[in-house]
Amino acid sequence: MSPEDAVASVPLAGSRKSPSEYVASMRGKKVIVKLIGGSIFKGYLASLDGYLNIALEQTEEWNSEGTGVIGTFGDALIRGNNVYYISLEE
Amino acid sequence: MLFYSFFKTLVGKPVAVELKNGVVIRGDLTSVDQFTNLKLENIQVVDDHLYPHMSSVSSCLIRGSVVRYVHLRPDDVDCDLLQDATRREADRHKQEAAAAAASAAAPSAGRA
Amino acid sequence: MERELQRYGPLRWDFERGAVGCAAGLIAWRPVARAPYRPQLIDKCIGSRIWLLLHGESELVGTLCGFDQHVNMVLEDVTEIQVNPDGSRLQLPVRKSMLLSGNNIAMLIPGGSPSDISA
Amino acid sequence: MSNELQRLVGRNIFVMTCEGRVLIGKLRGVDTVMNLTMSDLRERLFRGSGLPPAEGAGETFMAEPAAEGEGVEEISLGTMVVRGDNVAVVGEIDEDIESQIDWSSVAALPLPPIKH
Amino acid sequence: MSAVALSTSQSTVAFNEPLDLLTLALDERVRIRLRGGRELRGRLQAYDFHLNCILSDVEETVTEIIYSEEDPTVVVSQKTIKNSYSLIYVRGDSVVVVFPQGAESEPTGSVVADAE
Repeated sequence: MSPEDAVASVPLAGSRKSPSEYVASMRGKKVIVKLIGGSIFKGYLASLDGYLNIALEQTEEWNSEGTGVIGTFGDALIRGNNVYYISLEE
Repeated sequence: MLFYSFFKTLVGKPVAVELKNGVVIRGDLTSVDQFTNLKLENIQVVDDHLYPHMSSVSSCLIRGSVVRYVHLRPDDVDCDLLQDATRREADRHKQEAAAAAASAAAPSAGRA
Repeated sequence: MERELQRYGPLRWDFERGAVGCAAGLIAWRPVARAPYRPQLIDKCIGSRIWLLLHGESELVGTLCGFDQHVNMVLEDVTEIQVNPDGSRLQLPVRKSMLLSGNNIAMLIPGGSPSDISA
Repeated sequence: MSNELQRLVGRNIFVMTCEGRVLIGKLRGVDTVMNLTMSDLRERLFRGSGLPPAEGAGETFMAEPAAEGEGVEEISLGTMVVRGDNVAVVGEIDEDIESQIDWSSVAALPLPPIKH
Repeated sequence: MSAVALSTSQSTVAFNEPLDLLTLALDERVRIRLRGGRELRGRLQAYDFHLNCILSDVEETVTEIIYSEEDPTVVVSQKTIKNSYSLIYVRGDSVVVVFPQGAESEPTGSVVADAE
């Protein structure tokens, strides 16, 4: 990690919830990951790194409308550059 | 750096590089750099009746970022060695990250 | 970091551009001595509704909770609008909270979208 | 790797860009990010119809004359800098082979663009 | 490099980092989804943090979906091409998702248990 990144890890002034805090609260919870291509993966968030690479467990792939499951997988590793958003499944 | 070293071991061996536009260029690997730009000699484009564009080109440098696959001959590659190297690289990468995190955490401890 | 810099001998700092120079000329572009990146416009939006135009024909409206130096954003009560090629707009289910990758953000408009009901 | 390209300075080179364009010209200079300064730059437009070639592979494309309006057209662009980001392949042209090819009789589809 | 300090240091031992999933998948069969409707199944021999990979005994499936010209949401036809390769290097930037197949049956880490 470079000095820049160390500085950046301090939450910005005024932030009520920085991305790093939010991610910490998502660990182990069921999340929805939407990819740039439109596909949606749901699963338990095993881990996540600074590039937004995401490891999921008990993964399900949903169609882009979010109406049905296309396939189920065990673990999945999503490359961060394809991630559009990560959201908590309510 | 793992794949840079890996490709260095393949120098002199024939490979086929598939670009992200589907063109496959076959040739002998002559050099590679840290961006995995690949230099091939005695090249021939697979499907050259479809892609005669490079028929007068004898050797070429392929930008690493436009590569989709590199097709390799299994005889040229020691897979066990490769797996070991991968584990070592992963370990090294982890240690570096941990060290960086530790050194970054130390001066900013007061702010946390 | 200091050790890293000592290697280069007497330094001349260009705080404006975040560049570091020495007798040998410009040696680094990394803005090592700069204050953390705090875009004031985004900072002012925290806690209020914003409208985001993204790459690839989609838009988001939500309440901004926080962001980092890559403009990854934490948003709440987010409506995603998919803009179809024929111009029609499809509203997707509301998400309570999300972490949006900063990678796809093209434009941020404070105040929410004109069609945003919850604004 | 720019050493490899430095070696080609002053020679005729082939450049495939990320859009799938084919550029030919004399390399004048190169830098670390693969920006290329080229003089006597020509773009080769491939205007084939996509119909299958008359016969088989190999050299037939040279023997079979291209249909009217389908041969390669060259456009002169003068001196230009090709930005490194857009460079996909840089090739060294074998002048012997090059002089044997009558490009105006070669019909081929343009190269597909590189999709990242 | 765009490393964010998103990952927290107090995470569990099993999976500090997403890429640890691949350490376990070495020498196991994996399924890799790539951009452009490509999917690979093969044995993972090597990878790095860009997700550049080397796979052996690979089966590639390319799914091409052709959309209607009037309405780009309507699928006109879909064709699947299968190829197999003995050993390939895959550039990481086209990787979208990796599914380790070997680790599927065994429980991996205590993350789920912690949450409940």
